[in-house]
Amino acid sequence: MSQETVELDSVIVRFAGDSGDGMQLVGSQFSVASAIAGNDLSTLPDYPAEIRAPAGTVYGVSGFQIQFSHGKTLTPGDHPDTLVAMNPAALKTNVSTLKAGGTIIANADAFTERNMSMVGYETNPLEDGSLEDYSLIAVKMTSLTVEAVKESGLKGKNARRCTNFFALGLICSLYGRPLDATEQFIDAKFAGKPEIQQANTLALNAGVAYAESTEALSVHYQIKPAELDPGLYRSIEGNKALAYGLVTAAEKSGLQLVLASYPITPATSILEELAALRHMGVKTLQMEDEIAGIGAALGASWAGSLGVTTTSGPGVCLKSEFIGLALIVELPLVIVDVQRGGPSTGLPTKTEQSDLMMAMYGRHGDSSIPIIAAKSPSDAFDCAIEATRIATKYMTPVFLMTDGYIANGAEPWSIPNPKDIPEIPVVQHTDPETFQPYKRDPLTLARPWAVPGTPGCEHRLGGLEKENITGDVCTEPENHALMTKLRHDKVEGIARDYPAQQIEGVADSDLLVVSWGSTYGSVSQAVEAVNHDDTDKTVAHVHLRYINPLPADLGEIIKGYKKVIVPEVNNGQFVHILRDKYLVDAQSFARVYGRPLAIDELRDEFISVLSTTKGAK
Amino acid sequence: MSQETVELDSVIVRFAGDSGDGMQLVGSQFSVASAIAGNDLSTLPDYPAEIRAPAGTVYGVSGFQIQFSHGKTLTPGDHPDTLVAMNPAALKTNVSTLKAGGTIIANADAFTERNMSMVGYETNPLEDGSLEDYSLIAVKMTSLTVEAVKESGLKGKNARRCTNFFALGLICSLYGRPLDATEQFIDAKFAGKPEIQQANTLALNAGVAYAESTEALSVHYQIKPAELDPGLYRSIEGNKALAYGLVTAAEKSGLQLVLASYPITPATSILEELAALRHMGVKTLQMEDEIAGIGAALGASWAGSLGVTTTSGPGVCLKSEFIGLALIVELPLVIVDVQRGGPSTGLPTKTEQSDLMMAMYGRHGDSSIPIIAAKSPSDAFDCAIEATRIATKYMTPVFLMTDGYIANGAEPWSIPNPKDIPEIPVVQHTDPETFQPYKRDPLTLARPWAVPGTPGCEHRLGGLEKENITGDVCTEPENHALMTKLRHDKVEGIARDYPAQQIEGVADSDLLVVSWGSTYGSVSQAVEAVNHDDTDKTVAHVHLRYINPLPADLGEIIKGYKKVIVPEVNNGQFVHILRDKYLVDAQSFARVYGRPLAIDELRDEFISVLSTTKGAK
Amino acid sequence: MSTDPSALTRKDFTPNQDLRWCPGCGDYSIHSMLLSVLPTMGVPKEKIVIVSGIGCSSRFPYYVDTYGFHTIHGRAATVATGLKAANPDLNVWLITGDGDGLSIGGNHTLHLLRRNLDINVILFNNEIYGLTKGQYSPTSTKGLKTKTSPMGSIEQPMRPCAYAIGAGANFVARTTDKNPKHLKATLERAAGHSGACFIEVLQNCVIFNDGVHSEVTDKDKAANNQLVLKAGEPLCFGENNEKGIMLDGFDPKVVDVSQAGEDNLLRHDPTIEDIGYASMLSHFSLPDFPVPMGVFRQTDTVTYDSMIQQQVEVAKANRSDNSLEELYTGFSKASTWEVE
Amino acid sequence: MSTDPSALTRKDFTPNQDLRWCPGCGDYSIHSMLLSVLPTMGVPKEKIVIVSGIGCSSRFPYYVDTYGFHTIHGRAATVATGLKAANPDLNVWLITGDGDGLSIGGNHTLHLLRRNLDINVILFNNEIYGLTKGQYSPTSTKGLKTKTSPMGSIEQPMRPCAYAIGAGANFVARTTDKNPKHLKATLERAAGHSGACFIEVLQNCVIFNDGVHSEVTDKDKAANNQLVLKAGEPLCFGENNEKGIMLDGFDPKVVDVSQAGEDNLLRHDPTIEDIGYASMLSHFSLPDFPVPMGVFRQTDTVTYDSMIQQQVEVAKANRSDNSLEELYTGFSKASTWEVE
Ligand SMILES: Cc1ncc(C[n+]2csc(CCOP(=O)(O)OP(=O)(O)O)c2C)c(N)n1
Ligand SMILES: Cc1ncc(C[n+]2csc(CCOP(=O)(O)OP(=O)(O)O)c2C)c(N)n1
Ligand code: SF4
Ligand code: SF4
Ligand SMILES: [Mg+2]
Ligand SMILES: [Mg+2]
Repeated sequence: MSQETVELDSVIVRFAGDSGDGMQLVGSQFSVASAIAGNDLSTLPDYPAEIRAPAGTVYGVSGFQIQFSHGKTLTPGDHPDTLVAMNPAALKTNVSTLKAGGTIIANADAFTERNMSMVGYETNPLEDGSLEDYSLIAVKMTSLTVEAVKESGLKGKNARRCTNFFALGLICSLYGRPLDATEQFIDAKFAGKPEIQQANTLALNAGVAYAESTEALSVHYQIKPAELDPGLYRSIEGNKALAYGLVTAAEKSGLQLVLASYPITPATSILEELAALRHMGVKTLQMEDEIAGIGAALGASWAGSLGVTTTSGPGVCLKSEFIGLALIVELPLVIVDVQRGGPSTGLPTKTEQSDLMMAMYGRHGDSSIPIIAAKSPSDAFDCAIEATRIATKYMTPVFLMTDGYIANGAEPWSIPNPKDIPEIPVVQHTDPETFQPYKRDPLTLARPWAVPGTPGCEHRLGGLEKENITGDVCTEPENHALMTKLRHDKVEGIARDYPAQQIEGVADSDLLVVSWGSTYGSVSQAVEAVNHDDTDKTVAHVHLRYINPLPADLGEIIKGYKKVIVPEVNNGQFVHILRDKYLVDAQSFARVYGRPLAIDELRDEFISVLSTTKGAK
Repeated sequence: MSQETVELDSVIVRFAGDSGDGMQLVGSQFSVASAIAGNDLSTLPDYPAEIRAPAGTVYGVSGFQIQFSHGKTLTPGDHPDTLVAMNPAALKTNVSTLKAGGTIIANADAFTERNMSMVGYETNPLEDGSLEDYSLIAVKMTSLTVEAVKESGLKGKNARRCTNFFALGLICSLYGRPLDATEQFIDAKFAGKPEIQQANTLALNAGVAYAESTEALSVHYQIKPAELDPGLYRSIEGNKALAYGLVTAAEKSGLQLVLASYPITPATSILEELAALRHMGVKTLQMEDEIAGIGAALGASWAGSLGVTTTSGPGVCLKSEFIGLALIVELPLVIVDVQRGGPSTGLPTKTEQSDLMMAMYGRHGDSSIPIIAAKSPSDAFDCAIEATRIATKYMTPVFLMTDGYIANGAEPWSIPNPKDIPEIPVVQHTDPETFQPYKRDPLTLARPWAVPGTPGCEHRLGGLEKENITGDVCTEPENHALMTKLRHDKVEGIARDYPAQQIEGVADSDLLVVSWGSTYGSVSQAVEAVNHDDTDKTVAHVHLRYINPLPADLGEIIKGYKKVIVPEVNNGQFVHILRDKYLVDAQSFARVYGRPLAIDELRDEFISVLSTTKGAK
Repeated sequence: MSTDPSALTRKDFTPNQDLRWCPGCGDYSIHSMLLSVLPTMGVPKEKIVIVSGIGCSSRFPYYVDTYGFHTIHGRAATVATGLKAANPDLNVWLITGDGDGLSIGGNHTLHLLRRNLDINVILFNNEIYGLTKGQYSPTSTKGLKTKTSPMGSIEQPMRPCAYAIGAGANFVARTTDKNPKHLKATLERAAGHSGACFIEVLQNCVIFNDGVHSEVTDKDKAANNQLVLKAGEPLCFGENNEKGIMLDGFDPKVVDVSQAGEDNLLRHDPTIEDIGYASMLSHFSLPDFPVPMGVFRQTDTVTYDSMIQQQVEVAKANRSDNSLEELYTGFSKASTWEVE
Repeated sequence: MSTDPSALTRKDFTPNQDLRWCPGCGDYSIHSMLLSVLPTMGVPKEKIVIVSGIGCSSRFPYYVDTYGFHTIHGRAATVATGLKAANPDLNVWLITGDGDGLSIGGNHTLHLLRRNLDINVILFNNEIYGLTKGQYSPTSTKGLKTKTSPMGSIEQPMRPCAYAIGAGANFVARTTDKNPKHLKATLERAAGHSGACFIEVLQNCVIFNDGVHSEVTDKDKAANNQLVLKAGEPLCFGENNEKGIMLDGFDPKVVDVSQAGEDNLLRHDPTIEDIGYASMLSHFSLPDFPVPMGVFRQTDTVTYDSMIQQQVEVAKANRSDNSLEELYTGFSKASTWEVE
């Protein structure tokens, strides 16, 4: 069959199926293939809350979206070009987000009476014309798979299980992705099970063959490699990058890494990732709850290790009393909050940025704490190192904020050369002569870190207010006032280390957009969209890694704009900090849809604000 | 002996002695006597953190300060007129706060070599002239007491134990306080122990006799009754008033009161107070920790009772995850935070207002919660009722903030007639036909309260996001956005019920002072001091009971002043909320000395700000 | 108006929504048996309340059509305690997992048992964290390889029944999802007991810990690997009850019944006041001992909820000074004064 | 440079600040005995660490001149766990109270014991919350009137040793502040045991619960009311050891030794693997039984801290791909690509 190849700049594909359909696996293999194909990319898995919801239900649909491009790719995109729908529920829940005129590749075998009625389709949408606005390709994937894998000996349910690889093969072929990595993956994963190994490979190739031989798929696509800087790349999710960052920070500071945590979605995989690194000297403690997690991490810090605890919102609540203790005993500690939808148990598998105010203020007493936030999966690597640097240099617990999107989302990562990563100089105090538990470094205001086991530096720590310099328990009013100030000033002083803030977009604009955390991608792209459209409207953009203390130069920047907008995936939080600090009428653009902000919505908002701003002042 | 009687407007007395010296008892009996004498008054106990620190040590000193007056008395005062010092440590730690030329009444018997050297007195301050700026009256209280109680048969240690009543008698006589209530108190307290009863009465009278016969005490004082509104009065501490308010709220709403708490200073006595009220239908559960405290309170609320939990800062940290649950299940709940010095264990026996930001933001997710704050001990009574009204009307947890000063401080309370206290209308839903768990009242946005045991209204609650109206678990993005908004709007709507904010002081001024919580007394008196001094400087003052949501009319008020100052006993917290909300350059006056703000410091600050403001604008 | 409990059937409790556990999960069996027990208790439906924490098991309340509260992780016991103390008239069931009830919630479960609230605690023990996708739990065997213990867990596992007995529980039992009859009978025993009941259910998680209990629960292994406890009967097991348990000093050991003589075997008595016997049973585990199934311990003590209610009633009966007026004066006029 | 442990004396640990417990508090005796044990352990001073929670008892670290951490209420076990796991070389003592360790901290203590960290836990049991001035605690007897239980506590008290055994503790002991010799000997036994030790010390709070243990600890009552446990010896007590403990079936009972015959008495054996025996002891209480004193149970298992250390060492020995470079690629180049 003759095949046409069309070149595209950027494509968004969404895989959707039952929880048991293996969509996450397909998605991540497709990501790897796209990465290897040299595209820039960004992914967003979208799990149901249930482990395995009953087959065919709407709430059991598991999705995986990827955008891969020739150009810079900062988000998984708003509207898929292509939807792979493995069953009616997947179609039903996802079709509305599809781009107008987009492609639907559906597994026709799954459109049984039962499956359709379960989700309320009275007639078969693959046949009743209801999808005529889309380009619909119905493929009997299951039967084709079962047929293809026969030669492996696999039958029935086991044979049907290979359908996801058929879909993967089909879509790889459609977008010209290489298969090698997937084949290697199959070989490694099913190493001990030759039948399954063979069957999955057969299914994969059957999918490719189908795509190459079917009329409806006669147009294939090509997406040229992105112009990434030279180097070795891999695709990486945020939790993995964060784990690698912690290991790197430990090595660069010469400290043993001790992670003490309690599993919680979407933070768990950091613990899992690090648990597999005993051979790199990492100790992970799975504790009985989040309180115990931070307690053990603090104990490890006291022992002279790099103590880290990872969790999500509900877990941070539980850690708050201990964070206060860490602040008053002034030990280094990294607290990672992988945010999810709240309040309460909320939407555990959806992303949100709604823990910021808690990080900032969620403890009793005056208890300021440094907060930094990662902007993308790979940035979590750098932020883990930076958090460690702050924690050890200033002897303080540090909050590192990410979220469900960063945690599970993936993007290409230019693998750094470890030698290029600066050391994190850490000195533990060993000289009894000069030791005073609360004698501070005059510049950083950090107190010395003398760890148990050091002869002659025996001392007592605790949660009661301490006397300046000696660290003895002290209830004197003036001392408490002094210590309150010193603790506060120490944190404020961290801003000295910051680089100058970068203004992206068009600096000379009326509108400044200030963002933090995982909204970076959407906001950047929306800003670019406005700046590159054919109107003369322009937008400036500052994205913050450092939330507390705020950068010293931010005030100057912010005050230079007529309008300031703060987009967040929460009900408006960071905007309060900015308004309080700079007395600027910053406006909140707040959306809590459990997913990254939509670029087009942001762009529209910027344009509409600019329309009302012109001429004002 | 001839005695002169001088009339005074206001007096500040401070009792200080060893933890075992019974100073709290003396202080509270003296308060009762002063109240019965008809004065307005305000008290401040000041405990050490230790239960019974070794005798004679500086850190074992226990103090009790009282101001009693003919005029309005809003604070226990900055500088005592008279210090009763039962030992050298008490003298040492308290003499510096004494008013210039003030009176020291010291127990000379306690100034032994050992006691003096323990606190670093090399010579006897009662004899070495070092106190010559004060009016010093050294009394051999212990020997006089032992002598006086002989007739009761009490000897040795037991006899010496009565010394505090000697001191009380002396000081009562000096200030013309009636003795009846104290005698009744002794009779009741030592009902089963006639010897001790007699001995204490003898000691009390010996103190009186001493004051009446001693040259050095030839001038006695009289303080005319205050011009209080007519009615029945008593002296009341904040924790007791709060407990009474809760019982009243329960009765007025027709609900069973269930308090579930874990002991913590300075909140414990609310639990203790209510534990003694089983006969009024109150159930108190002493739970295993603060998490269990709020969990059980929420369970009780679900059961249809008035669930309340009381704690202090560290306990609030632990409750924060549960507060999120209470917010999403929308059940009424009163959370009392009796603030103390932080962060961490901090200064448990000292007062502070540093939990405000935690109350406001200390939970994950977007989770706005109503917050109200009491301004004085007796106001805690009204606030408990108001908190209950908000909680039940709006189906929401409510924060009620007090602090160590309010908790333990006392003031005269005009005992209300219960009939004058409005009912709190509470309707529990019983009609299965119209029941939908999250169908809201269109005005208040409150959802219905259907309690287990109600036939036909069976439903499920939980921490996962709920579908609007049905309350079913729902992960739909649009629903989550809607529910986030509804929860927020519901809380915002509470401001509709507020009375107009009162501007105290001189409304037409350049400077507005905005205060909240227990600073009311100091700030009012400082404002009055400025307004009534002989300059033309004036100050306006708004004191807030309602912290979240803020009153609708506050913005107008605040924006009408050139300068806004926010005095707080923390490192500056409420000031951030005001700046954020109104974009007004409100300035913080922050002092963390573990005690109420000093009136003179505040006055000086107001004056200095006004001096730089004149002419500005 | 209260509903008529005698007319209740399983249907009355059947939810109008789908059960969302994985196909094959042991939770279905527990659910099914509880649904068959609830209507038979003689309690009006609206007084039956189900409280849970967080975990696969803890989704239970959604699947029973009565009052239900899916609280937060590990804290169900606290909510249940407040609920029951506030209204002792309710019939309360607490559903929890080995993570929810023994890891994060271990202390609350313990204090509920100690205080003896009249609440039935059902702990679904699948020796894994199901909902968070397969990390080892406090009951996982040492050496278990999971995502968080790739080199094998190094933790000594908790024995839930030993823990409950140590906590002072008066009713402690074990059963399994794989034996619905025994499961149901055990739930019925708990339903009939006044006071806190602790029931460990060996439950299979097909996805993350499949077969963890199969040595105990598989049909062909049960006879040899379970010790079914029956009050008054000797501790025997095996296909033909040919094996038994005897004491040697205080050391329990497995003996051949024909050699040792049935009369020398220990006889099951769940009512012994001292906890030694029940604790011994709670320590039995494979391969040295069969795994006991049934009620280990059942002793009677007055419940917390009835006592608090009683204190209120006694206090009310004994004191008539219960008006707000009297409260405000501290029940005495001694410290009040009148301003005219 | 590490200090020489053999040169240590009590003085080396004596703090330069005053002890701030109430005069007459039982804590002084415990403090004094621990100070006499620490220098004898053969451990350099700087490796000895004391961790505590919050409570009167928990002020302990301030009173010992070595590394100390007065953490937060109920959470000392977590800090101690992290400390010891991070550096197994430290010698860690955890000081806690009946409120700190059993009420708010009940779960952490339990998991520390279960995991078998090599840490000595000393629980000061005064059956009251001392620091907060006298509320009943989880170990207070039912009926105790305190500020929060004016009509008497309605809670079934916890038995700390039963709890510890139920939690899986391998070393469980009880002693008292009133018998310094026994106290010291017990601390020494714990110091010598590798693994988690749980020591309940009956402690008198002179201020809020004075004499709570006097039936057990008073000189003239000790002989009749204490059962002093000695390995290998029969369970006897009384002025002349005239009373003993025997089993009737599984029901323990007090017998007259002369009638029952010494050989028929139970013999103390703390090393029995099954927990039945130790649990039985832990349940003994007045007036029916004498209160056991000494080591209830002492069995050996490898410690958590040594195992985690070992996993690290084994993993390091077995895998050489431990560079950051290799980490970054996920230890395989399969999923990487080169951009030129
Ligand atoms: C405060 C908090 N911490 C952690 C979690 C994540 N979490 C949810 S369920 C669970 C463990 C569940 O295990 P188990 O109780 O055994 O239930 P199962 O799923 O096995 O039935 C965890 C760790 C959470 N929801 N909340
Ligand atoms: C989170 C928290 N809750 C409550 C308290 C108050 N508190 C301090 S010590 C204590 C109980 C102490 O009892 P116990 O452990 O028995 O020690 P003891 O004083 O009797 O030695 C309580 C409730 C606290 N400090 N922190
Ligand atoms: S993950 Fe395991 S426990 Fe959870 S529902 Fe599935 S099978 Fe059941
Ligand atoms: S209150 Fe009791 S436990 Fe605390 S120091 Fe005093 S005597 Fe000891
Ligand atoms: Mg489980
Ligand atoms: Mg205690």
